[in-house]
Amino acid sequence: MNVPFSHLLIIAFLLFLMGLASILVRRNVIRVLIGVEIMLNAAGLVLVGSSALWNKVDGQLFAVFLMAIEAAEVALALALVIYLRRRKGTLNINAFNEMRG
Amino acid sequence: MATVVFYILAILALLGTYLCVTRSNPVHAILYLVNVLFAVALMYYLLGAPLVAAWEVIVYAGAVMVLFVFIIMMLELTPDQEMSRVGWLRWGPTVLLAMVLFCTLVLFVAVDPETSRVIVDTYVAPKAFGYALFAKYPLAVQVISFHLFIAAIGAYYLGRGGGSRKRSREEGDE
Amino acid sequence: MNELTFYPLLSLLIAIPLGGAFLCVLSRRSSGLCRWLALLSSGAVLVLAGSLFRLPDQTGWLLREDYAWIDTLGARFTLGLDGVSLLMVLLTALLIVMAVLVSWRTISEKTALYFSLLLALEAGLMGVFLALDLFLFYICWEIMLIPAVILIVVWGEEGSLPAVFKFIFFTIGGSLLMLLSIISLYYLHGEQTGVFSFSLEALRLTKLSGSLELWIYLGFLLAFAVKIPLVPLHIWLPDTYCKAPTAITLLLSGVLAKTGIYGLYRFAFQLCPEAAAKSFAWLSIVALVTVFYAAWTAFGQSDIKRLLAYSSVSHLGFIVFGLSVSNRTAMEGSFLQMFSHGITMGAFFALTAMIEERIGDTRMERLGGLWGRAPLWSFFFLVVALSSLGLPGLNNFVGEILILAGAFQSLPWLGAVAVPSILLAALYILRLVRHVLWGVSPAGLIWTDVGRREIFILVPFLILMVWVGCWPQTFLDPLQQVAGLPFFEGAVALKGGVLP
Amino acid sequence: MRPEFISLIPLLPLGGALINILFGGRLSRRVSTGLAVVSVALAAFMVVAFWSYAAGGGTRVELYTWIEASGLRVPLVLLFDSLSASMALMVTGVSTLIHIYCLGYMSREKDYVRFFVLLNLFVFAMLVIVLAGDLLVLFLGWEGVGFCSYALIGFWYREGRNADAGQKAFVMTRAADVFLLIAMLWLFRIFGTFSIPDIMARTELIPAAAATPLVLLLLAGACGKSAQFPFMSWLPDAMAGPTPVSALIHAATMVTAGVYLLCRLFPLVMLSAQGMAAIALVGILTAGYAALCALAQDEIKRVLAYSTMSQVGYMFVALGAGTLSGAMFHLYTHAFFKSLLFLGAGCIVLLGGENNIFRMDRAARRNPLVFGTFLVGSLALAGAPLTSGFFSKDGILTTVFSRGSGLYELVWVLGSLTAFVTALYTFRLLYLVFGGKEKTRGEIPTLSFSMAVVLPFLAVAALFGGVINLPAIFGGNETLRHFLEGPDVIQGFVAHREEIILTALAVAVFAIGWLAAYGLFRRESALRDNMASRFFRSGFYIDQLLETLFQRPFRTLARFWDRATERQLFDGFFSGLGNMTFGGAKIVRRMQTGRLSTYLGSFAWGLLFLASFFLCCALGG
Repeated sequence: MNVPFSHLLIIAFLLFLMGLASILVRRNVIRVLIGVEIMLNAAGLVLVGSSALWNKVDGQLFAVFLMAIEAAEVALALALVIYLRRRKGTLNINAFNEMRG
Repeated sequence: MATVVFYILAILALLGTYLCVTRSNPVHAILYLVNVLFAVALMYYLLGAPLVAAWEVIVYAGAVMVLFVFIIMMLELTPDQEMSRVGWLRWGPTVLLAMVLFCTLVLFVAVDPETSRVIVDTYVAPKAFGYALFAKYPLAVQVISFHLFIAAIGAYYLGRGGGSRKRSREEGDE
Repeated sequence: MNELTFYPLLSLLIAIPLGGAFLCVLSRRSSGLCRWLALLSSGAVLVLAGSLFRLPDQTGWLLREDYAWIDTLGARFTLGLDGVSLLMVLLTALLIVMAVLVSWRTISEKTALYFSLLLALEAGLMGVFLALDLFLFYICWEIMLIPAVILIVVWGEEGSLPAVFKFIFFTIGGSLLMLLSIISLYYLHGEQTGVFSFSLEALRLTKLSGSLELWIYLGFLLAFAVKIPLVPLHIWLPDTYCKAPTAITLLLSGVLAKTGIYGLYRFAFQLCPEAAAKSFAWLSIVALVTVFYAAWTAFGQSDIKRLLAYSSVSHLGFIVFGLSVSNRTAMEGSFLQMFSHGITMGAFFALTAMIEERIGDTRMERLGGLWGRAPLWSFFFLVVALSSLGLPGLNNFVGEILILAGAFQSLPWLGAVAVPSILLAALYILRLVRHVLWGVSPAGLIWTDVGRREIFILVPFLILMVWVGCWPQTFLDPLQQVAGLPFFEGAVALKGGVLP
Repeated sequence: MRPEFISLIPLLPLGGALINILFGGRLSRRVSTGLAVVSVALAAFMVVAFWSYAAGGGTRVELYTWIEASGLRVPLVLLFDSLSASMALMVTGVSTLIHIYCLGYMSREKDYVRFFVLLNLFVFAMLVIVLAGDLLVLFLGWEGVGFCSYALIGFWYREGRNADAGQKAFVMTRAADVFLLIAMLWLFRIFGTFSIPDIMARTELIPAAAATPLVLLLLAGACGKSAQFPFMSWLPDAMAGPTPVSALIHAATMVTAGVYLLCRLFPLVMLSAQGMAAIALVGILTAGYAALCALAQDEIKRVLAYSTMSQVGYMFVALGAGTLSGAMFHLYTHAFFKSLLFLGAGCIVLLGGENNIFRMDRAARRNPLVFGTFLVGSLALAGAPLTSGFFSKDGILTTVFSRGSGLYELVWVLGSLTAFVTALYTFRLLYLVFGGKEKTRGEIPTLSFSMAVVLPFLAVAALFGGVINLPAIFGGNETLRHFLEGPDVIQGFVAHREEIILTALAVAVFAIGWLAAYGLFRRESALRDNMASRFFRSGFYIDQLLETLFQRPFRTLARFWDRATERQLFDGFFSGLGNMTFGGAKIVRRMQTGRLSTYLGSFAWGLLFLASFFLCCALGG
């Protein structure tokens, strides 16, 4: 395989960017969560890539940690989505403003 | 050969992500995302991380995405058409951020010779991976497992309707 | 040292009220039991404090205790008793007993909490007056605040919250500055010697550059000036005094204000002697402004509590004046005056509490002609008023004359300026007496003379007033050799010379 | 007897007061009042018994150390010398008589315990002043009499006016005490002690520049208690108290405390010629002022009050002229005839049913005892030849004349004029009280025995009191002067012929005064209200002046401090701070929309900011 690390960075960057756009632009909670998933994947890609670049196992380990934490997050987040949907009957994130100052 | 496959996968991933973000139907979006995840998993494999790749497929594509689909189906989400009404305040940072990040990236790539180094073929055997995981980061493993445990309890509590009891009480108060 | 030092008497002074507070909480079911528990434990402290009366030895300390505490910080549990702290400890013990008696009947809700907080307050006060370790001192200083605030908020008059906010704002603001000073001293000392310690004796040896010493001194000074309080830091005081339950006002004015003066002398002056000596001129002027301004403002009040609050400020300013003229006589006068002022104000607020108990109000226009209604009560009131305006033969005169005589030795002009304060005191006190005792009672005033419990409160005050007024030696002798005073001898350089 | 027992002289009245405070309510009226009288009488007896101790330099008795701090020691020390012994004898003697008088006067009063307690306390405090061997001990008595007079003037406290009068007396004397205290502290600074004998023995330590201010400060202090200019206006108001109180406090004893103080410190006073001139000036101004005011009063007690002020002014003149014995002589004679006059006035008011001399019933003239004794007192006051007042007043004027210099000549002229006015107002009082028509009124109350019995004693003293210091031209040998051994400074010498002329002049002044009064006041109709009489009656509007100059601004400022500085400035400043915080919070809380998208957006903005910052850093570096 003959891929410069910079290319990998660019790919991860583009993924991250699209995830970010999804978060900022979408109002549906599910879509926001999907954006988060994409961003996390971009991060994982860089981690694994750097692990390969420097020939160290740590990057991969962190990618796994990332995955585990992310799984936990999704579990909780989706449970919350159900809960919120039940409460407000909508998934529009702007409907949830109980924390208004 | 591997290089070509890698680039194809990269393009697939980017394309899939773009479609995932832009499609208005959430089910479609999820399906595109599954594609992306597969592509990324293969990229992991090519980068010498077979174990991570396997888990990517199992955990992400297998578990998380199924969960998403399940939720979307359960809540009967309809396609949303709110993309057009998005103001600059929300697009603005995205675009600007993209530009700044891009500049940073370019600068980084230009300045640091390390980035232009080619990724050589590496391979981390599952055994070595496991040794490293449990010998070097035992505390992190502990913490993360605890984290998962608590998340499970939380999800159980919320899913069982712990919140709804509270809600009914609040309504009763009103 | 004698055999008594074998027992940890000073720690007991702190431990007994704490134990009493704990027992009060345990027996919260029976409010009567709580009252008696509070009375017993505070009485035990009083007996213990009285038994500490003796003459100082060569070191100036009557008693000293030192235990290991938090080694990693270098903080130790060091307590020391010298003549000044002896008077303050005695005063605290006495006034807490009086506060318990004063609130015997007025507190009917949450009795256990009330009395245990009162005892906790006593423990904090004892700690402040005994601590020789700055860490311990600071802890006690803050602990003292918590029961006081809760007592005011829960049992105070309606609308006490803004007053309490003011109180907290000022006090915390001041004590944070003090904390800053303490910490910087701690670090400087640690850097210089390699030994990190909060001990007063150790920190006194810290070498400080002039401006640094001044800043550290200012931190202490502000904290204590708020507590005393000196004008213009007194804004929290009138409202707090008015809204607090009267038993607490008694303590606020009788003891809590003294913690400021005590801290000034024990910590601020001794830790930063040079800065203190430099500040004396300003401090004495501020103190005099306090004396006159507060007395004058007191004259314009129509509420007894408010009037007494300002009067207290005025008298406290006079005590600070005595400390800041850098003369040994005046200083001993100040220490004695701290004690006398506590007695007078304690008695005054005890009498005010009786007014409040009877008519639920302390406005002067609600009163009048009480001599005809309640001669005994009026007699006590008159004597306390006379003591407050400095009639010779009663307690306040002795301290005042010592302060004035000392002030005349070192700063004659300032001393002469201070003298008219006796006239101002007479003005507002006589106005108070005129409105309360003389004239005709307003229609519908129902008033019963003092009962047995109230006589039991007032008679000790009366005895002490005459005692201090006629035989002040009992209280002056322990002050003859006060610990850690040598720096003052150098500061009295202005001695000699005559007015032109 | 051991000299320590001298302390019993003040302690006896104190003991009487304490017993009455503690048990007065439980004892029967007879026992409790008897105790009060007996304790004072015993004190008088003790003075006589200890008389021999006063000889020579006197006896100094130290009871115990009152205050001892570093650099200051105040023993409770009594000084029993000729000056204090004679003064103590006068105080206790007159007080005993007045106490006896009070038995009758207060026989209807329910609150008699308080009255006698205060009376006893007053005698105690007065004796402390007299016997004090230390300035602080003197101050103890000084403030003590101040308090007692406050409480006694306002004895009938239900009347707001009385309470106010007491308060006024206390406050004005205390204002003067400020100066006294400063003087005392100054002396302490110089000598390192408050002891009177020690200070008097070493007056040369006082720097020349300090002498005059010190004397002036002492003078101001003395003026307060003695009701001299400018602290005089409390005395007429003080007549609100019971009449025997006026007799005791405001005639015989307390108002003379200022004179006594200056006598006690006379060696010090002598150091400053300017100071003495000031004393004489203050004395003569007050004497003249008060005599003029007495001319227009319409209450018998106020006439007597102003006359007291005037006579005390004479004592100040005597001190200013440098004759201690003259001042003390006049002090004693004045004590006799003025207490007689006040006690007589008490009887007259009781018989006449009214304090106002125009409206009162003239029933008193049918009571020969009251009439005769009051006449004797008035004659002594007016300076009728051969009465005690004649000798003492004439002695003072002669001494003043002998000083010779310009200022003292002026004082002498004014003094003689004042003597004329004194005779004038005294006879005015006599004519108005005993002359004129008698209104028929029902039953006239009878005087109780204890009231009547003291009058003759005092009358005898007032009439023949002159013998204690009879001048040489009348065949006397100035006993009092020799007894006091005072350091008199009579510089000039009065020739025998001049002295006779002066005496004759004094007689003439008295006679002219009488004749003028006869012409003016024999008929009531001669007394019409005009501007001058209003001016005099109001005491030259001094009260209004004080009100405008001091009291009103003081009250206004007190209110200003309370309302403006306290509540608006200080409180306003801090509530302003609070409001600012709240206002700021109101603005800032709008940022918390509660919407996730806002948070995410701001998160992105933050990220943007950080990233651009680092980018710039990287580009710059």
